[in-house]
Amino acid sequence: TDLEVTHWWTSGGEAAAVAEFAKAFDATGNKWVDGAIAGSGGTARPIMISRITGGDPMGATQFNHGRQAEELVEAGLMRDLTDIAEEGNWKEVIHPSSLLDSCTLDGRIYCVPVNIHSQQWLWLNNKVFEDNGLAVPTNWDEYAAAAPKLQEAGIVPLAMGQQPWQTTLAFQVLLTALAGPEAYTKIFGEKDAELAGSEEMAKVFQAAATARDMSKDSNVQGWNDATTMVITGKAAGQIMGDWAQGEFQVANQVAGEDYTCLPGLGVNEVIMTGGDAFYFPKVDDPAITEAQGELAKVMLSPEAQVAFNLKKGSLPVRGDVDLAAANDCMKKGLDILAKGNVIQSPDQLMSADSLTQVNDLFVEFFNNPSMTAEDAQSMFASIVGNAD
Amino acid sequence: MAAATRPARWHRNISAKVAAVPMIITAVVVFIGGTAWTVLYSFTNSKLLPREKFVGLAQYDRLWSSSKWLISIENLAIYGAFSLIFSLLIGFMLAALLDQKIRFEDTFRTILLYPFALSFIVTGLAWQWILNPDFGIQHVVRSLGWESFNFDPLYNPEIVIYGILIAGLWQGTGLIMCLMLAGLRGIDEDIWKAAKIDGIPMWKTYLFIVIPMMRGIFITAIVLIASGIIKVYDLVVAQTGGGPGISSEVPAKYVYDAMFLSQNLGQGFAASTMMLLTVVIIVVPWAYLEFGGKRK
Amino acid sequence: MEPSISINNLSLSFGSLDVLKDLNLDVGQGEFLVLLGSSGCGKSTLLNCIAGLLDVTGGQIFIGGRNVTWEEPSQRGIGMVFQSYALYPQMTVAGNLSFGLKNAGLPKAEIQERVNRAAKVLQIEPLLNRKPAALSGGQRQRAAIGRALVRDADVFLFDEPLSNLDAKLRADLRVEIKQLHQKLSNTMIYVTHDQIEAMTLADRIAIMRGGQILQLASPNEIYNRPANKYVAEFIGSPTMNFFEGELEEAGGNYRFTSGGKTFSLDGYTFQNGPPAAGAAWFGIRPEHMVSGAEADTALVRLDGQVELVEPLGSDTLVRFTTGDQTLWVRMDGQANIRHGDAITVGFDPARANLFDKTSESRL
Amino acid sequence: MEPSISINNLSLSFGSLDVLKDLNLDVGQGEFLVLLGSSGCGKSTLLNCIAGLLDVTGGQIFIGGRNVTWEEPSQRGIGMVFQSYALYPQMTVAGNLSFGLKNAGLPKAEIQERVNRAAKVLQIEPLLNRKPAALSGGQRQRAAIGRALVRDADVFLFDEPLSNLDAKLRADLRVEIKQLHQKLSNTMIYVTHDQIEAMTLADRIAIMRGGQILQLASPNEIYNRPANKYVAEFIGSPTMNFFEGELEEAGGNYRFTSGGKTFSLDGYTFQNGPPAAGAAWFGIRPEHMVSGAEADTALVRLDGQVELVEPLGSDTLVRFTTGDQTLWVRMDGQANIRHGDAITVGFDPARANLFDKTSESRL
Amino acid sequence: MTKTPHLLKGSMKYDAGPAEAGPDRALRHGDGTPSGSRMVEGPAGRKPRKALSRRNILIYGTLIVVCLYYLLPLYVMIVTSLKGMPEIRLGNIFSPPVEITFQPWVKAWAEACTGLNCDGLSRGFFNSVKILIPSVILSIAIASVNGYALANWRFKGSETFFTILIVGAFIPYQVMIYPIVIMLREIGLYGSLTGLVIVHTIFGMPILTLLFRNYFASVPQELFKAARVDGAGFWAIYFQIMVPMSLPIFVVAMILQVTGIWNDFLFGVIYTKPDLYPMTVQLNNIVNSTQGVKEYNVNMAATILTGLVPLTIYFISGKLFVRGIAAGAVKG
Ligand SMILES: Nc1ncnc2c1ncn2[C@@H]1O[C@H](COP(=O)(O)OP(=O)(O)OP(=O)(O)O)[C@@H](O)[C@H]1O
Ligand SMILES: Nc1ncnc2c1ncn2[C@@H]1O[C@H](COP(=O)(O)OP(=O)(O)OP(=O)(O)O)[C@@H](O)[C@H]1O
Ligand SMILES: [Mg+2]
Ligand SMILES: [Mg+2]
Repeated sequence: TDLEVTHWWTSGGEAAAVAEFAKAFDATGNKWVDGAIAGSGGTARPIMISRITGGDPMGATQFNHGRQAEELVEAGLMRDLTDIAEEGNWKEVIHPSSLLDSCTLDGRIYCVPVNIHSQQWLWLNNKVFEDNGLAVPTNWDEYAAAAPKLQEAGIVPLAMGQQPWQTTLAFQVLLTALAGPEAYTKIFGEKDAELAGSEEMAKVFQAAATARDMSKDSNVQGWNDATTMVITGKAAGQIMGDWAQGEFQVANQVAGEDYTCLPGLGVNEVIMTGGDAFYFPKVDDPAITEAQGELAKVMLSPEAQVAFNLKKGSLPVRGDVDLAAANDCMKKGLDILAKGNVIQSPDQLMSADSLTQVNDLFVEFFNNPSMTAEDAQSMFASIVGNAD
Repeated sequence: MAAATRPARWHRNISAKVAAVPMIITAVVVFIGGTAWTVLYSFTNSKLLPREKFVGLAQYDRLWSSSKWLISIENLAIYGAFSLIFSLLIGFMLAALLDQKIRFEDTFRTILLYPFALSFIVTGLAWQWILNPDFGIQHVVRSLGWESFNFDPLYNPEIVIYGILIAGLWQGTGLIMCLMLAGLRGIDEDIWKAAKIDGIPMWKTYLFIVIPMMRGIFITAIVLIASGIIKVYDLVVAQTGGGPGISSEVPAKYVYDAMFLSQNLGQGFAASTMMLLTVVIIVVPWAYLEFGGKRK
Repeated sequence: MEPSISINNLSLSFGSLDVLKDLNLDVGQGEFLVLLGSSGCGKSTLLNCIAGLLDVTGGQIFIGGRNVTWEEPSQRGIGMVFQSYALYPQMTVAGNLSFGLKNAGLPKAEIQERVNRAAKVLQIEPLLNRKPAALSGGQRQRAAIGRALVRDADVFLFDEPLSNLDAKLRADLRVEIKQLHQKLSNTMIYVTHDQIEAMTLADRIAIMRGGQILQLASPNEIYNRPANKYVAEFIGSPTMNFFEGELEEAGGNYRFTSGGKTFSLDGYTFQNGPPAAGAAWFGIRPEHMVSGAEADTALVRLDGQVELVEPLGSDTLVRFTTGDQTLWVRMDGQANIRHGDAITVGFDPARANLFDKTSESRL
Repeated sequence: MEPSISINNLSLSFGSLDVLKDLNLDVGQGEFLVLLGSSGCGKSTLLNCIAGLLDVTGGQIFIGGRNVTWEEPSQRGIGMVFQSYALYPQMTVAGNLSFGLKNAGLPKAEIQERVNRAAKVLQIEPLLNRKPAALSGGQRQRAAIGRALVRDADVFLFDEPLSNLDAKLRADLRVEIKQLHQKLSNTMIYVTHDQIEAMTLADRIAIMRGGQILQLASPNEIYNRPANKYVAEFIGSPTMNFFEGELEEAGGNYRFTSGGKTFSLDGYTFQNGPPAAGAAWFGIRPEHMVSGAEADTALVRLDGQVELVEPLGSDTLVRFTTGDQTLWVRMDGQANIRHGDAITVGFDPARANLFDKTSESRL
Repeated sequence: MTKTPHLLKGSMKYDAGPAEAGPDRALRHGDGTPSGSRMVEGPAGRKPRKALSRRNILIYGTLIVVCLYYLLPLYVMIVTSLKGMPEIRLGNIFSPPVEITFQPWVKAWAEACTGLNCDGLSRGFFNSVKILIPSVILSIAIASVNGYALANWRFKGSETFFTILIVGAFIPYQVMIYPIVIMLREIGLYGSLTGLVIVHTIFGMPILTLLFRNYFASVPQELFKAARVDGAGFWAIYFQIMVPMSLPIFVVAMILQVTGIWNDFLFGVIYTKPDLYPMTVQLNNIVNSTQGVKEYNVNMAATILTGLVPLTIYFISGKLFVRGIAAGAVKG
């Protein structure tokens, strides 16, 4: 059966990864009809929602798992996958299990998580430090301490793109790394406003202020432009997700030699279990329903998981697969995952609406030097207090 | 003898009425219907999907306490005022230049118009580069020896909106120019002659005779520009994404972000209701004067 | 007299269409020149060239002794009324009148006064605050005249300014224009189709045809001694009657024979001395023919039958046939004459006009 | 005769401006009606109403017995020539002429033939392939006439169709229109400012003023027996001479006294039987005054001094003063008279027109 | 000669013209002109149009400067699209490519991947054409007829509807997405080409109607009257009188619609199915990937390629920018 699958994986690596799913699915005798639309949130989502509400749904669609799809599920537009999940024993295979939680509503399972993306990385250009007579830092504090010297040398200590999500990402990384995973979970998950406003958190905000200072000469928009600054030595480092590694590879840089990656800023080595998931809209056609089930199974099959994640550069959602081909930094990630140092992504914990408010706050904070760390903290605390 | 009174006349002008059916349907069903729907749902706390969970004015409270929204409005006002003035000014001046029976008119016109054909998703990037202080114009000028030259509109929160304006005008004036050119081409040659005899300088002829004669075209242009301003979105997204910080946010982006990024439809609807309200307050009295019954 | 406007070998073409061909014309200082000519002969084009609104193809134009061939219209010191009015549609009539003056930086009071004066002359005072779209054809035309009048220029160019007005108003304006001309003594070039206007207003009339001037002379001369058959035919309504025939000479006395009739030409003064005999046209104006009792004493008499009667009130125009010839005669307004009547008309050959058959120029 | 066009209590306003006021008019089948009136009196507006181009404010319009008040212009069976030409600028002249016929679905050959015929009549054959912008004013007007002519409608409406043409062409076209009318015998309503046109073409003339019809009568009647002073003044060029004075009665004989002079009115036929004595206007046309030898035998004689001489070629217009009165007289074209001459003119009071002083209507 | 006093000194300044007044007048009266020709010295014949007159310098100078501003981004885009990625990453955006490569263009047109389909922009090209043609024709047809009805055939209420329409021009598109999804779903056109064409027509209607209405209103009323007398009805007048006289405004409308519809992405993708997706979906996918390496050269090439169709139309339609309501066709 032809099954239309929409997603926003359009770049080279992503597309290659999707191709693995498609291959595996086609092997079951069905046909994967690709409906790729680039540009996640803003662009693709209204299209997908319109298709679903317009009464002309696709067979399956990518969605950030988390709370985004809740309403679609509540509106009864999404197919309940519980029986398939039980049959495939997903509760056991999926690791960390929290991934499945975010697909669950009222005890029923509605989506298939397919990968884990880690964001908590600091990327450093070794040569820049050496040239300036500095040791390559091993954690955030050393890095921050080296900043003034770098600035004197005309080097931007921290490269940061201007897009809002990049600043938010930086803050979240600082929060998890410096305040620790528990604090993170409390604040985002339990909406603990008191903690958010506490002394303990103040140091995170101070660090954010430092980061703001370190990045004040960074005049680029895209994250990859920022990465290019690091590669070319215009900047010393960047806080970015694991996808930044691709840029280093394209520039023929070697991990450990030319650049260093520090998960969790070298302080708390944790990984956020954010990632992607697939949902299956309800349709009348039994043949399609059948094919949807097939696809759900295929996506979680160990073979497909390995093939997919190797291409995608992300981590598999199954703990029981072997990723021998992974590179250095990726292996570091796998280790952390194996140790169980995982946290849930904010998507899973907080509504998109509240996250946007947090987003806005940090965008403003990083761009407005006159906004003090204290101000930011108190605003943050009030957002957390009102969040849902 | 037939009645002396005016007969029932619904069937007079029947073709015109038939021809106006699409307009009537669009106006009533789509625009009025859609607007009513939007206003209605702005009183709900709809998130991803429109739902009838009414929360009164809560969305509006939040809207007006959001600094992002306030900045958006301010930016829109600045951008709108400048964009309107400069689009009309530049558009008209270019059209007037092209109307001087010049050679290569087609080439010039196409050059001035081409930006309109290119989607802003990427041209925004080109502008972003050109205005980037590290490798754009500032860089070039500085490397020519003028070290203190400063030109970084997109990276300075104070003036970022003007940086966006530079690209906005680049993209939009060509069309206005074409519109004006079409208007100029509709003006009787003898009027020019009369003005020449009257010894009226060129600029005055344009200002006091030709422009007033082109009233209709100007109104069209103003509506075109103004509606474009209200909807300005991709220009900002492509160049600054609303940054630095939120210093270049605009209302349409606020609406879009609220609806599709934050997934708070209610908030998006409230913001667009406010935008519409402003438009209605400005447009309706004007439209009444302009199109209202007074003229035959 | 020093010419105020002098045009040398002017030519103008629209693409391959030569509209003006090597035209020469001198207009004296303060002269009132009327351009007459059939539709499409280039009158408006000539005015446009003088005004500088068309770039000439060849030749020169002098105004006030200055070569203005390449000058801007506004520097030529002219005022112009357009055949198509060309009023500024969005300004009121008052605005149309005052715009040029404001632009010249005249004081407000002066402008006001000039506009009022012109409005009064043209009887458009109540219309001063209307826009052109709300005016009737004639009202628009008057506004257009007003716009030129207020300028008090050295040279006025009028392109059929009165053609849409009623006879009474036209007569009034005609007199006004004449008086204006006498008062201001500026040069005026005036295109019209109305022969009464031409005859009464003009110091000299230029008859144009196909982009050239056929005759340039005083109204009286043009009427009584047209330089060629075209001019003779063009001027006068109804048009001149023509006989085709032979000019014969017998001992210094000339006769004209046509269709079996022979007229003695004893009283006729030849243009350039006695001509050679040969084929010729003999023309006589309808108003120079007499009928009834007067005809009996006329030198030449023709019997005919009435074909058409056009009572004009003041006169009656009668068309009648004699032999194979159809002639017009103008009679008294009270003439009691009917279709089919037999009449006798007579005329004095001294009042006739003779034209050479081939060159068509006056003998 | 069954009226072809019948207009009942027609009124029309532009906003607060009442242009036509309760106007009534019947035009007979095949009649040629000329509308005359000063500029802005509502002639074009009336034509537009008849054509259905303006929605009337009140009243009814019948064409061919059918109430067409609310019908479409094209269904009224009319052809119209506009004062402003209104040629379709993007079509050639041929296109302009054939547009209406194509709309009516006529066969190609027929269209071709009609267009050619009209073009021939109007002498625009060489222009058929030009666009209006490349035509002179008069050429445009002819094209506009052509467009109406080809339609062969029941009713033709002409709004000053000949106003921009030269006298010769105008005379030709006038005759053509007259012949056309005779041949087709369709009803025509014709607006003009030219009295010669009005007098020669019209079966009846309607004199309009301020949106109303003052007199509707044959040209002869209008000229010789104007219904009121306005009409009398409006018709005739130069305009009628008026004396202000007293009408006196003495035993059935009437006399008119003005400025010390007294004229006997013995030959005068009163409009509605003998009127009461009182203040009145006495009018006499310039062409009804005689001078020279004839004046000696006239019933009334006036001595005066010449003030202005306008030689028209065919006639000479002379303005002279007698007492405090200024009068026009029309004399022969050859009259040898000069400014300042003393002259004696005479007239027959039977040819005069008397109007009541207050109502201004004919006595 | 005695000069009449100038009452209008200001407006009729007699600048002493370029060296003609004195000498030529002497010549004139010296009757020195040979063989009857009255030509004398001084300007004669066609006014020479100096290539470098002040006016020309001003006009062309301004235009050229303005064009440079307009062309700068295009230059950057073209130059970038001809460079390889390493050169872009390191080089100056203004410098011409060291090694010209057409690979990005090839890739953009035929190789760039959209998900699994690696056939670049060429994939959606015909869909775009399929969407463009009916949408442009329908929207312009409806709006122009509408504008014509509003300008020349007003009826009661027409202006009210029009006002609503104008207000509608200001509604942000995003707000209308869901209501229109619902409407299309209800009339069963959701996901079809027809539905998309209707959506384009609806959103084009306010501006286009205004455009046409105001232009038609400037056509002299008497022309319209003449045509009615000529028996032309609503449609005949529209097609044979109004349309030919309004070519420039049709060109503007076409520019507006071709560009808008060709570059539209949101509607094309929201209101249709994947097999109808326009080329811009591909463009968006090439350009808008959130992660992974951005291939600027391919992006630039793709954008220019996408713009070629509207550009071609601009250029071709230039010939239609003739004078509209021809001068003097109407007196008064
Ligand atoms: N659209 C209009 N709006 C207001 N007033 C108008 C309009 N059209 C004409 N008028 C006025 O109506 C009156 C009659 O106009 P109309 O055109 O019928 O005159 P007319 O008799 O044809 O004059 P003319 O001989 O000068 O053409 C005039 O006073 C004119 O100013
Ligand atoms: N723009 C033009 N292009 C081509 N031919 C033209 C143009 N304007 C005028 N003509 C032609 O030039 C000739 C002279 O035109 P012009 O307007 O001078 O005539 P005119 O003597 O004023 O006639 P009228 O008395 O009818 O106004 C005409 O044959 C006309 O068709
Ligand atoms: Mg002319
Ligand atoms: Mg009129």
